[in-house]
Amino acid sequence: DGHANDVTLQLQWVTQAQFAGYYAALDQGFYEDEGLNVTILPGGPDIAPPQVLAGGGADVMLNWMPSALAAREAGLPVVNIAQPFVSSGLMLTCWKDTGIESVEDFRGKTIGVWFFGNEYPFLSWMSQEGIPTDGSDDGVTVLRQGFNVDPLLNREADCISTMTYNEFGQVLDAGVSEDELVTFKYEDQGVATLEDGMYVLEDNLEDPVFVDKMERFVRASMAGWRWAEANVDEAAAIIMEYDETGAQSEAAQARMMGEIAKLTQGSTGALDQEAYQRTVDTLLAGGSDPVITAEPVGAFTTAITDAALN
Amino acid sequence: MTQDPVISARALDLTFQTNDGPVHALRDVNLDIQKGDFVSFIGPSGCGKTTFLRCIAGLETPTAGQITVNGMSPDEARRARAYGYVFQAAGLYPWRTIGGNIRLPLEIMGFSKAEQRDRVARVLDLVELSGFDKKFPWQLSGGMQQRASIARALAFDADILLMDEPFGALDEIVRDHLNEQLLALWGRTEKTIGFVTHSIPEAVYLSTKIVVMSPRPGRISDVIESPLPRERPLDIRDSPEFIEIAHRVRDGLRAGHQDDAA
Amino acid sequence: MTQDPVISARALDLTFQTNDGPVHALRDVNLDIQKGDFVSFIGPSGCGKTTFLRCIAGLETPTAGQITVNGMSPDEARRARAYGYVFQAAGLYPWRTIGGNIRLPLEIMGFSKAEQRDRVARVLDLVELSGFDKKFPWQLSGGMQQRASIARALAFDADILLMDEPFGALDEIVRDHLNEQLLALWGRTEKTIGFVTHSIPEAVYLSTKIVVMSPRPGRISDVIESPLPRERPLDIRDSPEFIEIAHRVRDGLRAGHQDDAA
Amino acid sequence: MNALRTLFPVVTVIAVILGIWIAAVVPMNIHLTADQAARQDIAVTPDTPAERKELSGLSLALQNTGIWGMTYTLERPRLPSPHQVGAELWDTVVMKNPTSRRSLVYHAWVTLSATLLGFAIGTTLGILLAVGIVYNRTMDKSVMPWAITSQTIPILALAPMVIVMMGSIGIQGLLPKSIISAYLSFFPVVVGMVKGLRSPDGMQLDLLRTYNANAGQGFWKLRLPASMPYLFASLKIGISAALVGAIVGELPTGARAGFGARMLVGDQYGQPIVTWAALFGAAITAALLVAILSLIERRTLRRMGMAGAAA
Amino acid sequence: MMALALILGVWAAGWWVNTRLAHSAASDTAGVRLLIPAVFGLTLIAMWEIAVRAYDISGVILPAPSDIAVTFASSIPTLMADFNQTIIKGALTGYIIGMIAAFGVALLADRSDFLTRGILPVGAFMAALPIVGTAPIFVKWLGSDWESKAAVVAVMVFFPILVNTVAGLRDTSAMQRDLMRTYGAGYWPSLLKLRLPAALPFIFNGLKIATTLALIGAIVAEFFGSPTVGMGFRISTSVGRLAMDMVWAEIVVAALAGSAFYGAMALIEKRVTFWHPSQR
Ligand SMILES: Nc1ncnc2c1ncn2[C@@H]1O[C@H](COP(=O)(O)OP(=O)(O)OP(=O)(O)O)[C@@H](O)[C@H]1O
Ligand SMILES: Nc1ncnc2c1ncn2[C@@H]1O[C@H](COP(=O)(O)OP(=O)(O)OP(=O)(O)O)[C@@H](O)[C@H]1O
Ligand SMILES: Cc1ncc(C[n+]2csc(CCO)c2C)c(N)n1
Ligand SMILES: [Mg+2]
Ligand SMILES: [Mg+2]
Repeated sequence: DGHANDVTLQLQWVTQAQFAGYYAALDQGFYEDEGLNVTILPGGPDIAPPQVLAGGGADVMLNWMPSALAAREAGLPVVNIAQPFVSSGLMLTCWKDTGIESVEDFRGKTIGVWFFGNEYPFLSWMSQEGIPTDGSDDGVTVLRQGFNVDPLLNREADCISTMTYNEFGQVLDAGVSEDELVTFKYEDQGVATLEDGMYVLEDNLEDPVFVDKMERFVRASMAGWRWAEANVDEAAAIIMEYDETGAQSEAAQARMMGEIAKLTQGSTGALDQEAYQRTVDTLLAGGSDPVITAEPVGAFTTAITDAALN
Repeated sequence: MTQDPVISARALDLTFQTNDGPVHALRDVNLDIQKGDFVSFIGPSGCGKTTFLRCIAGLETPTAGQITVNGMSPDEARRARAYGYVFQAAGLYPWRTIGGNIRLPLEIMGFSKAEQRDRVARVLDLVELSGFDKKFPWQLSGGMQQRASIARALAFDADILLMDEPFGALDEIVRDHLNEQLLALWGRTEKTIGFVTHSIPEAVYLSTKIVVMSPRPGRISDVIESPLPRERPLDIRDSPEFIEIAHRVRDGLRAGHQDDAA
Repeated sequence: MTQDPVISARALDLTFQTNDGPVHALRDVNLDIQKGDFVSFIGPSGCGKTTFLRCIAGLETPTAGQITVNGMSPDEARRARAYGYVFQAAGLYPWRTIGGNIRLPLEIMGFSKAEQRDRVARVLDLVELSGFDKKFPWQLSGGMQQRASIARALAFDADILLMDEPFGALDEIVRDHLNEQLLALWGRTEKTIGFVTHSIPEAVYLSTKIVVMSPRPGRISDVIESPLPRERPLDIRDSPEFIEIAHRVRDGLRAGHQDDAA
Repeated sequence: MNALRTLFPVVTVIAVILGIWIAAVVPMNIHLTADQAARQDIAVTPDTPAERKELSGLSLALQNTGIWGMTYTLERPRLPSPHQVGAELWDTVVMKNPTSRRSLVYHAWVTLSATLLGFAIGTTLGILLAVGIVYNRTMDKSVMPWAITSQTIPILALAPMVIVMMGSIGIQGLLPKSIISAYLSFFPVVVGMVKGLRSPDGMQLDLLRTYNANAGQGFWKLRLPASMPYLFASLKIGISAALVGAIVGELPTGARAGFGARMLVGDQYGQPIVTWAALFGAAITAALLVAILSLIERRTLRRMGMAGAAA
Repeated sequence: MMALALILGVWAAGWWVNTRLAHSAASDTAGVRLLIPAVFGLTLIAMWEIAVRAYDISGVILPAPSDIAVTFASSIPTLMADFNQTIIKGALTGYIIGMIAAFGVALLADRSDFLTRGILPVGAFMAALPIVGTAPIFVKWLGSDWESKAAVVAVMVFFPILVNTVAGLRDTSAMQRDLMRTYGAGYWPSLLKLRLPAALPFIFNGLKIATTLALIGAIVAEFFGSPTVGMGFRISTSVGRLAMDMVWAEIVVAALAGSAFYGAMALIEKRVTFWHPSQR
């Protein structure tokens, strides 16, 4: 019946190459081959995937681990079942002419940050560096960044958050050359946190039918990722096909796919425990206002990937 | 006076509260009106004629005293559709044509379509507005609007007609004509009529009973029972009885005005 | 008639376009009014009296013909503030008190505050509304509202007074009183007055010239120059000349009505 | 004839606005243009971005008259020039197959369908509430303050919850968006209709009392006709609100299609011209809807004899 | 089943109390006027509380009113700072700017039929510019702080005030206008003494609708970029953190501020349009 084979996936942003693996699996019939009937729900600026999950609107969500762990502490028991993204694409992009060369130079500067559950990596990082984020003279002034790179281009901010695969490209597209910029990758700063992972509600994992369904889903999704990595241009074309807004450009999506592939490269889908621990440690190190206050218990399971990938 | 009065007011008082203190519109008003009476109210402007008529119709609630209509409260009588009321201003609904305005009470009271048509035509004719059925109120002169509002009140044959200066905006010829028509209607139907006017001859010509009021606070200063017969040709207005009554009314009015000045 | 007329209408025509065809409100109206004339307009309701007054005041534009006021177009005269106008309905502004309504033209014409106060008090007294300065229009009876609107038109001493049934809603005593007052004012000031009324005695008592109109289309059927002296005590109304003129007016009116029926 | 009488003034006003717009493009875009010119080795004064940042758009423009032309053709302008927006509109409205996702007509339809459904729901609800408020004392005293309060709740905050809750009971697609649209449009209708239904004066009400008309008759024969001018005024505000609501509702439903999705995606991917075209598309759609309502209004009021009375 | 019965029971009880209050002799006193909506609100809140508890609704989706109250009480300083940023700086400034602009344009439009015919449709066009589109543009132009929010609000409140003012300035009867004409009154006297007073009931209609728009506008515009303070910022960030109790605490602030703003306008309206039939 439907319950055994229907899967709804909640993305965390609009249809773009960041989610190419899932679209590829759908388009190439990998889900169908597993007997699954998959619906992909695009996200948007106001969609909190954990909330959708809690409301029963989806079976699986994609989320950044800081956000998911925070949700877990807030009382929504979500569990990571697979982690296709192995490295982080998050970085800060700054104007070189502001004199920023190292993290210490952030003091007194204005920095654009995404909120909505995506602010945790930045806050943890700053508190590890001992830089206050309250706008004081020796701290940084935080700007709640919208969905575009205008604050940088307008020089309202000295640095903004960018993803390697999306916003950074847009800064370049705006005519800025790389040597005008300084970038700080979270990965390089040792504060990388795990990004797009698959999460489900803990209770559901007690249902063998659901677990079986998820095994098939993860297997097909990873197949989708492999396919997308190998077929960058075709993957971009598939995204264009599923984009209902009709406003995306194929070139941008192809470039994004290329960058995304670097982040998923080498992932089996299984959560790397070391990376998990690093993420947790980063979040716990948040000083006076840590993102999570205690070492999470049961926040991930490898049971599904173990079953799926063998 | 063996018969029970149709309208009976006892020790009626009415005070309006306004931004600069209370206004005593009616003070200790007592009056009995019998079935078939034609009662005119006359008095200086602001003496409470409209207010009293509104009390009879249950549109205003007295502050003290008692009023009954057909043995009921005015409110109950209103619910029994006892009244046809002509307001001092025409008050036609601007979104309805003249015909539509006259049809309004007929629709509300559930007359058949054919009956509605008949009655509208009849009363339009009565007030000499036959050609104006399809015009909108603002396309009519002031007097024509007032006539339309009279037609509206006549259309549904209520037992009690209350008319607040219905002929004020009409010329003498039309006024004479409508006076005759109204008397004829009254003669035919035994309606009870309350009628506010500023014209002494009109009051005397029409009424079986003339109520003279005086102002601040409004009260009844004289009630004159007319000795004139029910059948009244226009030239009765030259008869000595007529002139005699007119004199008494004028004196009453003048007295009211002197009170006022005092 | 050596002097140039203050108001002069030549071959005036006015047709309203309505949803069911044109209405001829005025047809071929010719009239000269001299400075200091007191002209009454009388005629059946709907014959075009209001329309003609509005043409004089530049509130309505004739479809054909010519009208001049003080040698100017009515529009220019209007801008030169030649008119005081009393409308057929009171038309007081609901957001102003009675005093405020009367003060309105004085404010617009730039009278000093003290002058405003004086004049408001004076005209309120003239129309017997002294205590009602601070009341709002809806707190007054119909007749009182009408008197307030007369006061408003008198307050600023225009050379030409146009009054559309100003005394329609008043009782005889007040009416007589205001008639006298108006005559006195006119005698004092040499104003030119255009006055619509439905009362034949009133027209005869007040006017130097009586214009009888007849309807559909509205036209002038008779112009009667009054032989009465300018000084007129109230009892002049019993004189044979008076009755003679009144007769002529009534005949003219009746003729108009017969036309209409035909 | 009548259409012409409106057209000419509108065209005049639009021309004035266009003039201001065109003049504003230079100072608005001059900083971006100067940055770009500098990258292409065109001399600009002052020659570092940090110094330029200190200057206002106007003074920078006056010092660099040579690059004015470039301000009109930027790919990512701060203020697109009218011809850029016009070209995008032309391209996406006329040149594309209306059923294609690249066509603005397709997106207009997506938004419009949610708008119309929302408007219908909102208007119905608004009128019913207004009638309740006017006729029921308890409702009058208790509901109106809460209807007001409901409008002070930021919908964009509630929208996701509405969507999630409806999603969890299996309702998706048009209805959730329309609910948000209805939520915004019912309020002007309530306010206007309450005022309209209460507009009859004392004498008009008294007349019906003398006929002992029942509540229904009072409604159909007096209050409703008297409220017509108010109803139309609020419907015109309501339909604009409904459109805005439908667009707002598109974001938390996954920004898939419609004007809102175009605006968001245009903004996110640095395509201001796409955003502007969608913005104009939405406003033009609203203007058309308002125009249709005005037409109906004029017809209705004329038939009711009220158009002339007002004139 | 029990819960449903309880909820319906609470509703019935609340309605009964209000009906009694509304028809009581004291129903027009200021106290009862406030009491009735309060009872209505308390009834709704009680039903909400019962429903959340009885059906065990997750706090991540809909928190219980009691939880919201606790959060509200413990976050007063944050809420005050947000209120100050969003309502005082953003909404109020924008409201005043939009209002002045609308009056100005209305007076301009009112001077000639030509301008009215030209400006109104263009104004209607502006009203339909959805906040989702205008907010990012203003943030881009004016930066992330309150200035861009004020601009969004000004644009949002402009049209309702404009339309109502223009309609109001024309809502005079023929006789009222004719009176002015007989005085040969020029533009300003007839504006100040006739058309403006006559327009007041309409103008206040617009001003009242605009109060709620101003609030929504200022809050929603913050979704598109803001400093790290403000009601919109807090709401969107808290949604991301699943802190729905905080979201609702902000909504309570918005509701209180909005109702107070609207109430103040309604009070002024009552004072200055006491003469209008709808106020008598
Ligand atoms: N705005 C208008 N549109 C159409 N017809 C009109 C308009 N105003 C007046 N009329 C018509 O013009 C004719 C003359 O009207 P007018 O108001 O001048 O009459 P009047 O002599 O003042 O009557 P009354 O004594 O009843 O006030 C009437 O037949 C009326 O229906
Ligand atoms: N709604 C009201 N509020 C306050 N005072 C009022 C109200 N209606 C009438 N009055 C006052 O009551 C008194 C009587 O008014 P009413 O209308 O009954 O007089 P009237 O005899 O009909 O006068 P007219 O002949 O001028 O129509 C007047 O002094 C008036 O000012
Ligand atoms: C309101 C809101 N702000 C930021 C994000 C964060 N986010 C998650 S994935 C991604 C990449 C975009 O290319 C971004 C920006 C969000 N989901 N919603
Ligand atoms: Mg009266
Ligand atoms: Mg007239």
